[in-house]
Amino acid sequence: MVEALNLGHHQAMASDDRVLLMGEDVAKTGGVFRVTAGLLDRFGEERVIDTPLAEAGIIGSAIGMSLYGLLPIAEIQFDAFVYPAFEQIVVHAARYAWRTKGQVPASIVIRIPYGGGVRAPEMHSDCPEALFAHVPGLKVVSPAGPADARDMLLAAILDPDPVIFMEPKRIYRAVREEVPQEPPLDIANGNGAGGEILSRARIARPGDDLAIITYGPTVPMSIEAADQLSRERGIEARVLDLRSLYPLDVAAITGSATACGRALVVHEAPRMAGIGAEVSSLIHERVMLDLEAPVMRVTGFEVPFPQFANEDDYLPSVDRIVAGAARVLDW
Amino acid sequence: MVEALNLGHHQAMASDDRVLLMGEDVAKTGGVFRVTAGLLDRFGEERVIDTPLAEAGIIGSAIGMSLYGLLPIAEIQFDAFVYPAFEQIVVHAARYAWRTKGQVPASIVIRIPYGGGVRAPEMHSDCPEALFAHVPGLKVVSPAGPADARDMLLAAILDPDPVIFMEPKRIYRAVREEVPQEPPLDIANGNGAGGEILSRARIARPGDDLAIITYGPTVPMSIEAADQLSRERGIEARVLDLRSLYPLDVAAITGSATACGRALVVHEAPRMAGIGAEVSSLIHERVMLDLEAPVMRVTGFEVPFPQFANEDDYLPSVDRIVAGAARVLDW
Amino acid sequence: MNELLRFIGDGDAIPDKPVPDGLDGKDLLEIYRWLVVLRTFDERAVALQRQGRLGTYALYWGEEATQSGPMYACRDTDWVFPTYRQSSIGALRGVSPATVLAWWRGYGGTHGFYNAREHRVAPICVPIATHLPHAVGLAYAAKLRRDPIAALAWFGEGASSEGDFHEAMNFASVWKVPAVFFCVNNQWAISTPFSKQTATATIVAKAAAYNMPATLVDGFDPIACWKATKDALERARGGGGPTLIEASCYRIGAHGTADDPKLYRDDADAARWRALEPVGRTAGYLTRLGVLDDTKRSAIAEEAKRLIADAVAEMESMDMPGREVLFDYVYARGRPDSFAEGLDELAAVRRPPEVQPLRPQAPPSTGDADAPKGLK
Amino acid sequence: MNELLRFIGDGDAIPDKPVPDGLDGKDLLEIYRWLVVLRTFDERAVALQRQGRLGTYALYWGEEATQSGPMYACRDTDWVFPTYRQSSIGALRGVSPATVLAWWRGYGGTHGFYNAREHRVAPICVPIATHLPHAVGLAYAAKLRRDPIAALAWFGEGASSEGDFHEAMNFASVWKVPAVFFCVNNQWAISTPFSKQTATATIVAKAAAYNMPATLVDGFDPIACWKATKDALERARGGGGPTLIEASCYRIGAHGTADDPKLYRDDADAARWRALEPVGRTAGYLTRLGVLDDTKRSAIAEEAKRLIADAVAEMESMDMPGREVLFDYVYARGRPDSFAEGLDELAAVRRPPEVQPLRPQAPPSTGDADAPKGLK
Ligand SMILES: Cc1ncc(C[n+]2csc(CCOP(=O)(O)OP(=O)(O)O)c2C)c(N)n1
Ligand SMILES: Cc1ncc(C[n+]2csc(CCOP(=O)(O)OP(=O)(O)O)c2C)c(N)n1
Ligand SMILES: [Mg+2]
Ligand SMILES: [Mg+2]
Repeated sequence: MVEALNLGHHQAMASDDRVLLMGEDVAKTGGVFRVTAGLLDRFGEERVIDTPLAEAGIIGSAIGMSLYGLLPIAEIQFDAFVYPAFEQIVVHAARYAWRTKGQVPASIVIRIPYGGGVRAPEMHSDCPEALFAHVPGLKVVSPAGPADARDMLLAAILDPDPVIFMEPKRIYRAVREEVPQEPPLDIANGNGAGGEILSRARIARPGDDLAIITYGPTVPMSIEAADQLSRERGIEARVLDLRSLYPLDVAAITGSATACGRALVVHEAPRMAGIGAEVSSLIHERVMLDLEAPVMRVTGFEVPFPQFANEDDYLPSVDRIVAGAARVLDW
Repeated sequence: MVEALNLGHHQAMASDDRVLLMGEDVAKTGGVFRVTAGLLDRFGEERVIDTPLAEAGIIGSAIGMSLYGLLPIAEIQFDAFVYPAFEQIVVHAARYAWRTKGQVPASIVIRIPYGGGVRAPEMHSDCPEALFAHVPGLKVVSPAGPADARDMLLAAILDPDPVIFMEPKRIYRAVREEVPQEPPLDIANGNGAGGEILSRARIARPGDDLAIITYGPTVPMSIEAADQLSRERGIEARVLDLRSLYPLDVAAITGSATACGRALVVHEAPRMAGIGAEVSSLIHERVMLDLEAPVMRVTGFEVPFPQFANEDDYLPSVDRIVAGAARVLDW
Repeated sequence: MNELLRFIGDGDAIPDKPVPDGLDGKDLLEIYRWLVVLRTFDERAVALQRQGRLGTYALYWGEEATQSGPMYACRDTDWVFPTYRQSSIGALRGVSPATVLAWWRGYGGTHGFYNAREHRVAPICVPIATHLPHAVGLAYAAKLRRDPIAALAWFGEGASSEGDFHEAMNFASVWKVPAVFFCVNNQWAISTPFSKQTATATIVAKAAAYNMPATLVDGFDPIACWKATKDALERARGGGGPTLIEASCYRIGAHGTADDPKLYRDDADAARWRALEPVGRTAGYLTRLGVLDDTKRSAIAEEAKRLIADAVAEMESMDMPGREVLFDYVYARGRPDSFAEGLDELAAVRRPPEVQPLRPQAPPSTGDADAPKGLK
Repeated sequence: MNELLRFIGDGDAIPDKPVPDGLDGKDLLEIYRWLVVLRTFDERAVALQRQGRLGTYALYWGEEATQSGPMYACRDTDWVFPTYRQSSIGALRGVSPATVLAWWRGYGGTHGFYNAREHRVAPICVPIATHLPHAVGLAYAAKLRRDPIAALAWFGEGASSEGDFHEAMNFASVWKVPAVFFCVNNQWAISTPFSKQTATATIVAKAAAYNMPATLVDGFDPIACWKATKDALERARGGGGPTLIEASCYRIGAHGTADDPKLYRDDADAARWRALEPVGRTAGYLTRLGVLDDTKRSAIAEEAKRLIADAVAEMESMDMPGREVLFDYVYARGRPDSFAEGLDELAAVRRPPEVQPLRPQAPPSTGDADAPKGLK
């Protein structure tokens, strides 16, 4: 996924000179994860900026750039370091369109590597997506594989609204996939077809016995769990990759729940008032009669992300997903 | 409720000299809502502090004071101004106990007047409680009336963990109630009985036909709606006032849902991944078979809190609650 | 140490200085006219609030020079970033004053907001200091584009305590962007005096932390405010980087219409400072210069009254926004499914009668631009 | 402008200065011993990381003087606030170095954390600059209690860009609290050089924004670091308020074990600075003073090796924390219902085999305290 994101950055910056990248250590080193490698050499330091160490300053100045017509991509180095920029994101990025009669949205992309699974030190493994999804005015998306990552990045840049672009660290190097060189979207001409890929869920694995609804870092292991359920119980679970966490693709969610009659939501963030709570509520509210069991959740626990020696105890695992599926199937 | 909170501050500060109050304009004026009136004169400016205008500085230094053994109460002037302190709250206040083997929790109370209904300008009417409830390590509470406000404030001060104390602005002057002078808790002796009032929901109106589960600003109008349902439909709705938003009183929630067979969650914050989503999910997961209809939600919309001329369109109203109840009752 | 820049005397102990280069009689009259327009707006807004026709309003009585002077120093292509305390400044840039009044009346959407790009006026900023990084980013973008424009942002001395102020100043100086930070040091942040806000004697002292040039001016003197801003904007547009300006003055009125300064300060101070307020003082200076006379003065006052009276009438003629305004403009493109559901939910219930918060009344009697009767 | 405070020469072009008042031979040896202990810990930690027995580790090779000197200036009752770059500083205050190693090994709970109050050492702070307001609040509390203690907080020059730095400095100076802000200016924030961090030539220049005294010292000289801190702490405890100290040095090694400086800087610079590194330089100074000789030097080195070897052994003997550690210590009192459910959910599945991330191996060969072989 790192290479796919890198390709996306190159393509976006090459096709539209309004696109600009800023963040801590994104230019000279190409980012701590090398996602932005090669951009400085190609596009110069006016458009590829190693900023001072200040996240509110980064997001705030990105908003100002967008006000002048640029399309900044702002990288937050790690999940837990987005918090100092929280005010800029929720009071300004989220409300600029609203405060200008829809005419001057904050057209910024905030890229955030997030989640655990890479044995990182304290404060480098948070999943803050629900915090942003709860705040009106933002779009929140997370790709689960390389091709989606590139295409969704381009779509996010094209999208006039502020997009919180959550990159699962765990998938950066884990998942490999061919990414077509040709970008699907034409940035410079404002080709808006990208809205679909940003907002529509995708069936990552077909099945009609159980819907496993998930996104980002937990997509690969949900597929693994589905495969195991197939092998061990002959159950075919559909894995629905949400892609967009706000807005949610309600039709795809309720459609999958109805088609399967049973649903499990999986995510890495804490359970309390997480994305899973919303998905579960939506399904019950709308299609409870189609269900043969309540929707259950397999999520991170309601505790701080542990020190990394214990992170595998915290993270939803294939086993926990299979066990969660059993709770729904055997209910 | 303003007087009750004021009384609570006076009692806490008089009974324990570790208690200290800090915030913007809390001392000399007694706070923009007069909640802290009279404290400066009585306890002096070392313990009643008008701080510089910087919310991260306020919460961060409150954490440091607690490290030294004080019990600071930090006031945030209005809901939307807590965001600059978000990092201090979620990475430090929430994790201090965890990072010190449970031995040095951040024993602070963060008071936040919140919500709409008082015709305030932009950014003065947010309901950010779900953001804090989602973050592990915090306690999040909200009183709905004067007596609870005083008692819960004392309990929050006694509680060794960081407590986000959400004060519904709308109830500040609207709800009147006798508050016994005698405080129920003895701060100086660390009387911990207060844990109950901080964490246990309360039945604000009895009934067995429908559970209206709510908290803070929407409690009074939920009671009104219940009264209307009784008059108009002969339905007796129980109003469950959660008091604590994290942790949730799961037994009281599922118990009420089971007792009534139907439940409606009401809050003012946006619906997406709000407290209502969690409550709804918990009920379906645990007691779906006891339900005669899915749990529904009446909440703020997924839009920025409107300019105040339209705030009554945004806020859950008695009519909207009654209509929501009908969706559950007539399902 | 920075010396206080000042041109306008008080006709008594403080001597007049000659008009600086770059301003002729027409300019002086226009700067004065803007003072009067701003004052008229402010007094009328206070009156409207008292009549229940606006919500809480943040008056700026006495701070007109910190707005008229800097605005006059701007080119039309420069961007400005006001706070709630400069709410009506957009009116000097083509934003309808009725829109600003509507904002204070609690109207959103097309009533109370405007297109920031059309006027090069950022939306009125309520959360303290948070607009300063925006000015920096915008200035960066202009520099990247090689456009000879600058960004001018106002803030209070209280705002200097916020982290966003620091981050903006630091970014601006590291990036050397064309931005001017204009601090209105009115000595108070609600009830908090300057001495509890910072340990420095001035705000300009903070420029050293960013290796940034700084100027201290008399905030009741529009010509001093003009001069400092003009020089800073020129340096900025020419590639010379950012500047910090501190306009030293005093918040003569309350923080806002809901605030009662008697709770925390001595009114005698305000009364003393009032002697230096800009409208009368500038009128005196221009009169001594022979640029202004009674006829011109009352013509300017009359014109301002008409302008604001028209704005009030326009604001009052606006329909109460419908319920759908809640869902308007949240996104530039596309609406989440939940918005349609929200509209449906609303359509199913009666609109609460109390939704009309402020009753339109007969138009108030017109105010007097020079007399500070809106305040005490 | 601030002049650079320095006592220790390089035995060549830079002359020695006499030992300042307040330090006798015993003190000098102890400061040196601390340097060696810190160096030994650091090199061993790097070696352990290379062997897969620790996670990513933030080395501080060369910055020992900024830790040993200030720590020696503290009284035991003063509080200290380290960042990840001073992770092992608690070892000079009774925190077990095994605990610190365990923290880097990814252990939490009783293995990797300690009781901050017991040692007056705040937890190691990872989010940049966020601990600075804590030091201010703690100092305020001590002042309120009339306790003659002070708070000492480290931070990097990169941290000076964050809003929290600014807010902490401002609160400290307004409240005049007994706090000392010790900036280790190692010229780099990961790949970002000082010149992209601020427009000032120094960090001490920023003290003017807070009307705070400031001292610039040679960050490779533990005696200079001691002296500046000692004076600042005394002023602080005596009611004289906060101080900013800038220790000018250079990050000779990588930012952390996952970082490759070749991507962004010229190794020759680091090599040049290395000539001034504190351990060898202090040894030379003490030898020239006649305080240190080869016997003492190797005894100190041996003792440090033993200490750290014991710590490594202790760390390796720790059991892998159980799954319940996830739910430990989140709250000081009471556990939400969901914790019991979480434990149940875990109990129902096999523990993932990969949960043991770092395999204990045979103890590594012991390092050499003086030779910087842990780095290149
Ligand atoms: C982040 C934030 N915190 C608190 C407030 C509440 N508040 C509104 S105005 C004000 C005082 C501002 O003082 P100053 O910056 O000096 O500007 P002035 O009001 O004097 O123009 C405060 C605390 C706010 N609007 N935003
Ligand atoms: C709030 C926050 N943002 C980003 C980071 C990632 N990060 C870790 S260290 C570092 C550089 C710090 O530089 P400096 O303050 O000079 O300290 P040094 O590492 O040189 O000791 C960065 C950006 C972080 N830990 N916290
Ligand atoms: Mg002010
Ligand atoms: Mg550094």
